[in-house]
Amino acid sequence: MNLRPFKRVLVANRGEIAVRIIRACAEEGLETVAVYSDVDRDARHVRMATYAVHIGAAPAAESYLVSERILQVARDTGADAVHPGYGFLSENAGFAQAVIDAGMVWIGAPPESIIGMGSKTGSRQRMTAAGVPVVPGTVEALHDEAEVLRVATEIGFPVMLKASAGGGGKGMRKVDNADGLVSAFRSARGEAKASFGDDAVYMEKFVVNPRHVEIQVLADGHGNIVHLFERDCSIQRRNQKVIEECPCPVLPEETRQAMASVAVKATGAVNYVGAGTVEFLLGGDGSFYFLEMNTRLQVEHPITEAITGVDLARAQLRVAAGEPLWFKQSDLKINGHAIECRVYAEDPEANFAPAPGLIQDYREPGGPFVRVDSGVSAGSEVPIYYDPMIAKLVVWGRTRQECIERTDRALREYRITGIKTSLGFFRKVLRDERFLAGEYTTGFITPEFLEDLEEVRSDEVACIAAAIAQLDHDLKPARAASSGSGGSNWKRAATWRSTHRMR
Amino acid sequence: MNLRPFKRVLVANRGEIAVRIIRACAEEGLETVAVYSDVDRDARHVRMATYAVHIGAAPAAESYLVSERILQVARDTGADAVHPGYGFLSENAGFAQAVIDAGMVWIGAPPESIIGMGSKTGSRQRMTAAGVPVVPGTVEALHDEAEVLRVATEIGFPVMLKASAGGGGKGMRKVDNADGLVSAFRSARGEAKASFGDDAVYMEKFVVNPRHVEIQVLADGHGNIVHLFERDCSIQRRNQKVIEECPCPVLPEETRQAMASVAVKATGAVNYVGAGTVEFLLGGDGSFYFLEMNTRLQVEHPITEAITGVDLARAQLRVAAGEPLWFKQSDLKINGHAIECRVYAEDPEANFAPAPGLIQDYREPGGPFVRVDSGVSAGSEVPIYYDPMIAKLVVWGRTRQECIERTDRALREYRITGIKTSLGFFRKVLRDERFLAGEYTTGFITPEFLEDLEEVRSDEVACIAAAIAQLDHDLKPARAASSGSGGSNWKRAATWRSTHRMR
Amino acid sequence: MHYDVTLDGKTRSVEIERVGEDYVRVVIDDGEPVVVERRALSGGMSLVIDGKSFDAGLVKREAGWDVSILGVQHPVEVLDPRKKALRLAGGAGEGKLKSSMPGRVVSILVEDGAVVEKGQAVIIIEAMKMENEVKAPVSGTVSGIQVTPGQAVDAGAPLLTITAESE
Amino acid sequence: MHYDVTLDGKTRSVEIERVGEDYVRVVIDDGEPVVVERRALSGGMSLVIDGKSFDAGLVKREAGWDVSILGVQHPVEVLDPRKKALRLAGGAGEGKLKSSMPGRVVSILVEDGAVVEKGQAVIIIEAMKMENEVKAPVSGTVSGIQVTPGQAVDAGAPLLTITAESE
Repeated sequence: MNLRPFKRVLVANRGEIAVRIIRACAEEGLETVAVYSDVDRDARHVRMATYAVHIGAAPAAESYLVSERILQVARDTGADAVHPGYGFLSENAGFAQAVIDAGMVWIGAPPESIIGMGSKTGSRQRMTAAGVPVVPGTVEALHDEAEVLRVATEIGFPVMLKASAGGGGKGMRKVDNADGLVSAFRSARGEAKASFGDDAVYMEKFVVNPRHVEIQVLADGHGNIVHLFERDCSIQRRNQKVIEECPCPVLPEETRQAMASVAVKATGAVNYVGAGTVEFLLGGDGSFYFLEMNTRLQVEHPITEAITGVDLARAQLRVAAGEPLWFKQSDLKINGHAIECRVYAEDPEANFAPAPGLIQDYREPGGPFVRVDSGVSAGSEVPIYYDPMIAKLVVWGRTRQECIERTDRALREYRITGIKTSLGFFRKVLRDERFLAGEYTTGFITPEFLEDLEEVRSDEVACIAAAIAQLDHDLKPARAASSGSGGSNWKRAATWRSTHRMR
Repeated sequence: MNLRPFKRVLVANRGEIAVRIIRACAEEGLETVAVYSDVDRDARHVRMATYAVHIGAAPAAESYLVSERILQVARDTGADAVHPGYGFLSENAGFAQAVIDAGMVWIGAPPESIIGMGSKTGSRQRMTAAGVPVVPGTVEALHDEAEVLRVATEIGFPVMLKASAGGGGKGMRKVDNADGLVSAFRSARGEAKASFGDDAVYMEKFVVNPRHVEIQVLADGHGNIVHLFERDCSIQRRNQKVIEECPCPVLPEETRQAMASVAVKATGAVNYVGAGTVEFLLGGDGSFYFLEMNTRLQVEHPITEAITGVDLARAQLRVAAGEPLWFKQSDLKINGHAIECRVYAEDPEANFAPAPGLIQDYREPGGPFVRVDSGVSAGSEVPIYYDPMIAKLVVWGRTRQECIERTDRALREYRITGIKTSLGFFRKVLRDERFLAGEYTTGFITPEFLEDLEEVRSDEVACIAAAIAQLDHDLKPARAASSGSGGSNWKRAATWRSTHRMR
Repeated sequence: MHYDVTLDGKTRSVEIERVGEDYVRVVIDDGEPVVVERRALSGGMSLVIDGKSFDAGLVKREAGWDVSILGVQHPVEVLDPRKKALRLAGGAGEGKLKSSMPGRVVSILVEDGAVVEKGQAVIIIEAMKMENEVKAPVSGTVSGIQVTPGQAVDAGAPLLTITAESE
Repeated sequence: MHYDVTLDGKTRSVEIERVGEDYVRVVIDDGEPVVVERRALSGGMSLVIDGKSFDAGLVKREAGWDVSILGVQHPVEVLDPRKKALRLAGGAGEGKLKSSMPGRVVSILVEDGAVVEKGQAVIIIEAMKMENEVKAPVSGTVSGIQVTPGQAVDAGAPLLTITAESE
């Protein structure tokens, strides 16, 4: 274990993923260096690491994104490896290269792989060349109406017109058939020109009722690549995943195999090393298309760990140390079912508005097959500067049904007070018929769905509790000396009442 | 799920096992009734259950053991099933029968099975008749010296002489060969007479360097019996298990199969229904002998859940509801390795003296494949009236090595303050060479082993922390206005120091 | 003691008194009285109501309590007679709109005197890298805008006032 | 400030002063001074000592602090100059033996005036269904037995006094 080329890992991240990596390092017998911004001095990753160094002000641009500062800390503390986690510098090829140039081990994808998968256009071309299916369409701008008609006929309706310089839905048109195509092309061009000063528009096939399904891959530097099956991440809000599960409840085995082998092919095409994720759109008709590759550990990696037993963070450490994979594809089997709920400091009833603040009470659920990865505890301040995800609830079951029942049980045990969170929202999802049937798409969360959480609330009890809390607050000095008859007599009377009036 | 013959389960227990059962019921969609003594009103099982009823004074004999009171509560609350957990009334055939007679479902072994396995002599005879190997020897008292010599020659030395009325080592003699046998028999008889007024002495084979290995079984009422492999529970203190693991690190596959098939045979011999455990002594020579059957859920059941994926508490609920087993023996495989550490409120350095009291801070470890089953939280008072076990840390790994590394990591994260616990002791066990090699017996914990935990302590840091705490305590009013130069300058200076003086 | 307790727009009239150290008698909307056993615990309280057990997390807010039960939060407003009188005197129809989160004002979508519909976005605040619309809680007329674009605001900072239409 | 800090029989002489809101300067046994950054947190403190991070749980005891680090408890005795003077004046060799747990006295194994060896069992207390021997912490002479068999005792209740042999 200690023949490793490194023994002290700088973790260039914060929150639950920094805690996750520190745990993996501790299990591998490695020391860790935590870095922290002004607002994170008391954070859990700082307290859990072997070393801790302050790196700057609260805004990420002045701390967690300052690659030079982080590299300097690595040098000063004698760290001989850097793990970037996800987000921040994890897909920054320049930082990866700088770590390597400084003579340290980069626990992530090789810089070339990051670059190869970095741009949407570039990766699309590279994947097409490698025979990986991408969403059919053009990459270059469409020249004229004749070309538009030709391409649309080629790829088949419905299609989507998109502004090349675009974003935010501007210059975007869904077209269902040839009739409206030319006028849609003209208006998309006009809007693109008005919005971005550039009228370039391209066309993609519109994937109907898509699901977001991704394949976890793991590659060593010795030519071995395995996949660890898929994750379904279709339950999204603001295009961000909130609940993931694996296996995907509707994926036929042959599609799984086809998707996985495409993912392995894509991984090999960029000489990948380490843990990575190949994302696909899965159409309602069973067709699937490459979206992008995330060249890092994914937020939702724990559900894959739950069904395969492979500790992906430890695997990253071993592969980065040059070890060949210690298992083969045929050793891996899908064992049961797993669900992750990403717990955000946000208000689902206010369209998921972030809700940073002070966590007053914090109690995680426990018991069989329940895992929580978190970066907070009671008394933690959730800062406004970073992603509002504070914890991940990961639950395993022998079957999907068992897993759902257990996840709901765990959610009921979870207590986070002081800030608003998505816990109640998850409880509502777990009762939704579409979710229970496994029949959902990326459009699952609608404004109506969010309207309120009444069905999982306990309104009357909450009102009683609030009234009692207010009474105790108002009468605080009189707490002990109470009105009415003696405590013990009342106790007996009330116990009797309780027993006999129970419904 | 709701076609069950019951929908509201009274949990006749407290602490972590009551919490465990309430969780299983919640996942199965069942309501629960918690019962509590005077000192348990604020306990976790009371807060987690659907209903909660006070049953008496703190001593168990006045609350958790008062079967009439518990039955009355079940009737009053409309409970239609009773789960006894372990300990207390769990192996009380009279209580089981009373529950059944009251028209409720007893979630435990049938009264006949409890009786059949209840007495040491009776179960030994029954098992011998069923062809199950028991420790060779006599059950009846030995009459004379000739018989003693004959029996000893039959079963082979070393042998153990035991007082029939005995206990506590009185009238007990280990004899290595024929030379000392007659004199040992005489002195054992004399001591037995003196101690118990009864000179009856019987003889058993002395199992050399034994391990305690047990087989988990599960039987439905439809003739299906499966085993869920073994657990090694040899790490004991005061004849009580403290660390268990599965699979047993030294058990050959053919012995496992033989032991398991004997366990299934024993289970069938008493018409068993539900989850049970057949305990064996495993000799250093690979021989094994039936010890007893525990006709209830075992404390250490979670490690079996971890390697099989079967939720044993939910299985109990289903089997009690009359459902046939939903899997076959061939569906079960040993997946990885699991270790349980029983966290006791006790002082290992004072020969495991109980250490009840107020838990001030309580933080459980988390992350991959770490499970904690507990009945306490910060602010809980561990009462003096009951078993001092407050929690169980259950860790899974793909291999034994990975499991040990992860268990140590989890122990390092675990914080319990205010009372003494066995956490530090576990950390020492996990570093012990005999444990790491898997080569240990029930004699693992010696007085020398316990002498001190220096190797896992952080003495200098603890002294610094205590001195600072004392300083802050002594200077409390002056906390903000501190001596020396301004905070921010010092902050910078110290950060610089930290960075440059690091070893 | 009497409180008006409001949750999700529904107000309950609660009559409540202590009847022993651990016991409280509660009457809701003139219904049957219920004796509740409650134990104050760190971060909340354990309640046994008519035999049923509930574990509630509690956080004091300006206007009441956030109550967490079974993973779900309930923002409950509690008004005692004195506060109720004050509120009535202050004009029931006027509401100060406050920022629900710390952040930075991106833009103000209305002007003084504008008439807005309930649910209409009036201000955009950026926090945690996302733009969030602050919506009018009632229909009415905007006045007293207290922030400017680019300004940093704390949670609870007053933004503007909306005076409800008279009914 | 100066403290005598004792753990596992080993006493360290600690010179300590605040040098900023979050910083403390510590000198142990006349060694090199170390600046420690410490943050008081719920239930304990986070320390950075020479770049190394430690998370310590802390509980105040009569004679010092229980410090929990990495799952292991360290019962640390802290004496300031005043307490130290008092203790010296009180006779270093006299120790009141206290019950370490709440329970019931089963039997008293020694009499007033008995000479006992360090580690010898002097009283048996039952707690949690188990009998536990209370052992003499030093060799010496027994006096002032304050309990009787059958009596219930709290943790910390004085049991008897052992006056150490003069060296």
